[in-house]
Amino acid sequence: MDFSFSSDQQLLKNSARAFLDEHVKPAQVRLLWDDPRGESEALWKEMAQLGWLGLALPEDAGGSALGLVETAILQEELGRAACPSPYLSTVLAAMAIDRFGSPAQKSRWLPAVAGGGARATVALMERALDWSPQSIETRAEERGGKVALSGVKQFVPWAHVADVILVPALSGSTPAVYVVEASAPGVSVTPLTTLDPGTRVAQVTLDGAAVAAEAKLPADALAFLLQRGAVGAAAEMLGAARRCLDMAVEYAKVREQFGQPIGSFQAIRHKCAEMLLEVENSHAATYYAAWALASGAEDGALAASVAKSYVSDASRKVCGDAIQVHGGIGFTWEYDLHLYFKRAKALEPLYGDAEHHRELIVRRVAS
Amino acid sequence: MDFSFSSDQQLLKNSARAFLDEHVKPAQVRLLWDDPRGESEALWKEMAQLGWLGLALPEDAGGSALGLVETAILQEELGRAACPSPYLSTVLAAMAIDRFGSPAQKSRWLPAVAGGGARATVALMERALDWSPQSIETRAEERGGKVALSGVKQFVPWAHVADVILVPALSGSTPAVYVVEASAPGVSVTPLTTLDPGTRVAQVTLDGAAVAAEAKLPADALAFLLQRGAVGAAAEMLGAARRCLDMAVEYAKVREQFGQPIGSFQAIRHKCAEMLLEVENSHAATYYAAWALASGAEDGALAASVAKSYVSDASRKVCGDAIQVHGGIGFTWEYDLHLYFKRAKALEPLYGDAEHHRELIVRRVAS
Amino acid sequence: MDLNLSPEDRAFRDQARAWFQRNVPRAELKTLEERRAWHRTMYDAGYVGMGWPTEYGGRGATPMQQAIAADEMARANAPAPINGLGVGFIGPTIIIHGTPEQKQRYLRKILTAEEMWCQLYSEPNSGSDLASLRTRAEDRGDHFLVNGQKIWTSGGHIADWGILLARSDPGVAKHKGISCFLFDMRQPGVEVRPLKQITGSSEFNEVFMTNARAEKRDLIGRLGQGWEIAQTTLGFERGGNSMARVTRYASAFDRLVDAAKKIERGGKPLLEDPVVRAKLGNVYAEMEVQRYAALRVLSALQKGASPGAASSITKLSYSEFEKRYYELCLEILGPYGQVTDGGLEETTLDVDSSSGVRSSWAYAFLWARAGTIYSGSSEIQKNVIGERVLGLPKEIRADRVAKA
Amino acid sequence: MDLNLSPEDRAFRDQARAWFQRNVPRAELKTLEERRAWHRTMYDAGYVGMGWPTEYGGRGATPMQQAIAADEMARANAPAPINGLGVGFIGPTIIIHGTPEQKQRYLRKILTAEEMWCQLYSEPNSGSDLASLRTRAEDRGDHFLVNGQKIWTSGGHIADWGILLARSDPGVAKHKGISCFLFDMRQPGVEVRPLKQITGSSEFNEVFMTNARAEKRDLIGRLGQGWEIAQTTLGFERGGNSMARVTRYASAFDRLVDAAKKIERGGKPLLEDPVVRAKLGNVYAEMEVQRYAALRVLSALQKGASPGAASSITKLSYSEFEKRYYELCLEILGPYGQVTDGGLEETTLDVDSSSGVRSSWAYAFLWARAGTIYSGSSEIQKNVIGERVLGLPKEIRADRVAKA
Repeated sequence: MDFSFSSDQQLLKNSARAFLDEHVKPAQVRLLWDDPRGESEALWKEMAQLGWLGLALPEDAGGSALGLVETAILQEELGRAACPSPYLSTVLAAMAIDRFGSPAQKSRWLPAVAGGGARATVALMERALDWSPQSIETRAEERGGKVALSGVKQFVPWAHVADVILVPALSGSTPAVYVVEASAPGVSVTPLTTLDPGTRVAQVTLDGAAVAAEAKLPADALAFLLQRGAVGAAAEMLGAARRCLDMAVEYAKVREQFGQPIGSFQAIRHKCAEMLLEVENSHAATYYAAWALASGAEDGALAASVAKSYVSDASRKVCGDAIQVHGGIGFTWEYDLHLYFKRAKALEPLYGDAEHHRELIVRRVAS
Repeated sequence: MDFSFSSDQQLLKNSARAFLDEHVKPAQVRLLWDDPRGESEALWKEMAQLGWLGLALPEDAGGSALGLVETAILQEELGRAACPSPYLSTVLAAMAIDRFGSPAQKSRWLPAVAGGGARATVALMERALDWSPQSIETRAEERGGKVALSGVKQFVPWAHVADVILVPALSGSTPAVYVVEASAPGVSVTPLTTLDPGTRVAQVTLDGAAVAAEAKLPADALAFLLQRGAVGAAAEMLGAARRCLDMAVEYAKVREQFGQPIGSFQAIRHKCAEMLLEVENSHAATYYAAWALASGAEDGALAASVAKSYVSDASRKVCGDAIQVHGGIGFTWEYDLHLYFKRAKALEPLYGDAEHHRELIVRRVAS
Repeated sequence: MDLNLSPEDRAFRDQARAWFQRNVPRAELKTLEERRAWHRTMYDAGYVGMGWPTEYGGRGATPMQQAIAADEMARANAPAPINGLGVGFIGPTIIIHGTPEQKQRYLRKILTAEEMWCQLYSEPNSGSDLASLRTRAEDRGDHFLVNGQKIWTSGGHIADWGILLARSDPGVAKHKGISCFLFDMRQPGVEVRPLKQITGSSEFNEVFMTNARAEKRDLIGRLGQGWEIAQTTLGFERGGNSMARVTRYASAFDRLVDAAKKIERGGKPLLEDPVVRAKLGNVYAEMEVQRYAALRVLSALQKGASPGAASSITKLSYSEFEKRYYELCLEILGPYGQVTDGGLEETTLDVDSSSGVRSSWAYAFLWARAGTIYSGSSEIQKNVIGERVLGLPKEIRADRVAKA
Repeated sequence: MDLNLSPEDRAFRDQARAWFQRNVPRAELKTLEERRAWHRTMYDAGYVGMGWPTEYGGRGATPMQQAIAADEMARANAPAPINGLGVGFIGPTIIIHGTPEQKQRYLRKILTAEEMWCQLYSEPNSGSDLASLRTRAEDRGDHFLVNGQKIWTSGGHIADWGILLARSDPGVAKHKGISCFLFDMRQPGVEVRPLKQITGSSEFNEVFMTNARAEKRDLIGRLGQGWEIAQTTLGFERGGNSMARVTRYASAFDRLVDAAKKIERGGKPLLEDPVVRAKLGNVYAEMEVQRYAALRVLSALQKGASPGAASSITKLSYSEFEKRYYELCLEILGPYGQVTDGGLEETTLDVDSSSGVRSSWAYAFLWARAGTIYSGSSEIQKNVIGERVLGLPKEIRADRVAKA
């Protein structure tokens, strides 16, 4: 039993940290916030070259065949950098295609994702504030060998830059996940402006959008996407929270009031101690879940729900407390703290909110 | 608009405080904890003589015709003393008889209550953890001019010393509140041992217990009892919390660690400040509700639910934090803090728990 | 104890309600001139500077009347008067501490908003520890030469005048060497830069003073009395915001309920979801308690009590509540609560948030983070409550130890 | 990162599970002798003092194996071994700091529970500030004369020996003048009184020492080294309780779910009430996180890391969780959760609560209040975390200021 990272995992973490510290400084994040597209093509290509996009994809698709722990390590670092990027949604969709897709789907999409030639996303929500398969209203109708999709998906991450969108829909009363090319006729994407300009979301309207009948994944892909999306989001929130904690502690060491560093006041030091506790627990929750899903442990799905619900609350608290520790400066746009605060907040309602995951937990443990 | 007590009200408060400080010291409370009956006949008689039992009853019944604010003032002081007494349940039942009862019922019970000759209680719960009229299962069946009650009431406060019990029951599908003499055949009372030996509760079994057909109050009495019970409980919890706060603050002033009074450490002073905030807010909530119900303000029922749900949470926090401020000594039986901690806790689930009152609030404000 | 309004107050409320219903501007006020005009309309009707003594242009209204007017303003969703700091505390400071000439010169134009005012207290390095401020005011005979930097200056960009705290004597203990000035913002040497907040908007400014002047005649009180003046609890505008604040929360609650009716979960409106209901019930209870507590404070003010250190309880209570409140709103609304543009009509906030700005739930959520920091952070309030209300012993602090 | 048990550990777990299933006493152990016999049975099977070096009668087991054994013990609802303090930290203290004679004399009888031990550290006036203790040990040639009072002495009434901290030199700085002794509890001059807690039970004692003796040969370490010895993190019994604690929480959770199936609200079992479900989901998540965090700590211990100040995070985390946990249980169970006698069979706890005592929900709820106080209160833990883990500057404290 070993809860620590292997040397390879630690190396991956260190190199990701070094790369992002150099190339995704807060100033770059701010440029991307103002960018209409919201992400950088150059950065995406670099991620591909670093092997990040194919990290968990098979070697024959140009990937490294690593697992969810490694992906979570990268996601934590991306969260720590508040890096605006469709990384999470793309990797998630690709993992689902890898797991559930046909050989044709895999060869169509996996090398493209691993090589940086394609971005992807998943459309888990509709108008209802719900992530259950029962809430799917989008219809899939057979029309002469093709399938026409009609419905509206809400809050789809990075849909405006996606080449492919995984769309849950009902054929009759049977749910499945359709692999929709974003360029297909009948697909339109309306970006929304939200709290965190580093996490873009959009409304995706499917107006008889045509996909090949075989371009679908089985309904099992739904739970797969929600669980792995939950862990990915938890990892990003963890990264954001750890960054906020680090900033708060550093500030508390140097900022003086009443003739002493504010970190020597119990109100501040105890708050920082509580923040550390939440961050360390979030670390345990996130990586336990990543490991459990990756290794097929029987409590993988449970752990994913635990991680998402716990880290949502913990990261909101930690990032918010970091503002309080900073006082006024933490409330300014120029200071970087809000980049991470907003990132953590933006991920709270994606891939199932805490309430939804708590209900999933109870279904598993209290039947 | 005047939120402060009138001089009469202040006088009542002061004299109640003085009386209880003298006659219901913690040592007396502890004696009553060990007493099988759990309350003192002598104390009850003194309360009658002080006019406490008839405080809100009409003058022709030997009462003072004062209102719910005055009753709440006394209840706060009783909570502050952790006084073991069927005061709340008795006064509550008497107020319902006064409001809804027939002349015969009033003359049978009100002078007896005011004079200290009768104790009363209300049986709001059955096996279900619910206070809605919908949850009543006890049946009232006509049998030759009489009514026979059958059912089991749970957690009835002070039922083992009550002379009369108000029992909600269904006649067909119509609820009413029956006025049951505890000595009637078919009524049996089984005391329970619980967390707070100062708040006795019992199971009341009605096995065809016979009451006169006219010995009932209309169904409206149910909401009346729940609302006024909620405010009374809030007042007691407020008193307990205020006592815990006072003890914590006094202790923090004198207890030294690391060469300084612990109240000079931010961890302790800030905790005390938060406790004061909760106590002051609880005061506002309790007395607003008492006034609103007494004066027939349109938000009386709402305010009662606000008070019970808010003060439940606040008093639990305050009393618990007081233990933490005290450290080890606060965890000992000999130190008096737990008398108040347990009193507040015992009242949480009586007269509707916080969850129930929150649902009542939403029904009123978000239709 | 009687929480009914007196007949006079009820009459006043009806009158105010009717007036605001009739007069509240239909269209959004865009320019400073439009806002100034609305301020002037309210002033003429007697709803600005209500607590000021009549001799200085006020109406000597009771705290209750002030609270009622502010509450009716919130109820009508009326734009706030401008020059709030001027009317709320700078004018009263001049009335209490100012010379006859200062009163003559400044007071009326504060009330009419003919001259706009800002507060020059906070500095980048003196947040909670305001007395450590470093802006200098050197005596140059007929004037003081002012050099330094201020921050969190609300309305600095539109201000004609500011009330300034500056260090006039660096040689004495830190609280003793501070003086208070009325300061011309329209002079060379004063540069005002907008300070953008995490909300994306810029309600505040930074103010840079380089060889600027404060005139001798504009010194308030005595030299070195600045700290004492800044600490005075000022007496005229007290009840004001207490009830109005809760009215604004209640208005947001109504919008929240509307949204909860329109958004579905599990095939039913959120409003029918018991978990959402439990949250709504909880937050509504907390909100009502803020209202009751406000009434209680108002009642004490009405009787002439000085709020003193107990106002720290109020500040702590509402600012911490407000933070929880909008967190909960966003929790209930999920991603709908985070949309700032392009979202569904029915899920936007679109009422005055507590900052008085029409905006989104996300804005209100972010803005609420400021409440526990400005005007004395929650930590400072708890210190004050512990020391001055509960009488707990003073903490051992470096600046006190050093002094001793 | 690999959280699977190694094949050896899995084999050990299966073996332990089988052993406890076979051997756990069917009836409740009532007398000390019955508990001692059960302790001895476990010791003979190798489940007591597992981490002790083999040369002293242990089996040199890894932290993981210790955790597994404790976990299986919790799973089987087995009574805890007695002499926990002796085995857990007094024995190890003797192993590290003791003389050969002390080891020879005391160690084996600790393991076998032939001699019972208690800890004589806390005093009424030295809670968090242990170093301020006042019990005196005066040098009288061949022995020390001991006078003073101790409190929170777990098992004091059945102890044959105690490990004692006492001030042997009142003339030096407070941390320097403390020495550590092995102390005979069965001598004249030692009076043990039960200390009743708010739970109603008396797990602890007060110990009064009047002209009692500590022999010179029973001094541990050097004179004046007592504080250092008491601060040492001891090395043999580390992983022990980490997983077992969560297993006990989980067992209480199962009972909670059972009760929630049987109690109804609104015509349905509580378990179908979405508000209850949300609470259950929340607390289960927190409980699981305690488990993951325990595994992480265990993994570090397994690699030979010293827990050091980071163990403050663990203590803070589980003790605060436990308090919230049983509060929530009582919130869900309402009045059913408060019954200590005469309640419904199906709504009582009746499993080992975290204190290891079979009891009611109310008992577990009350007992949980102790967790954030004993062994360093939550406030002390946060200080340690802030200073030693996060590297925040030391607080300005009276005893430090006085020294400087």
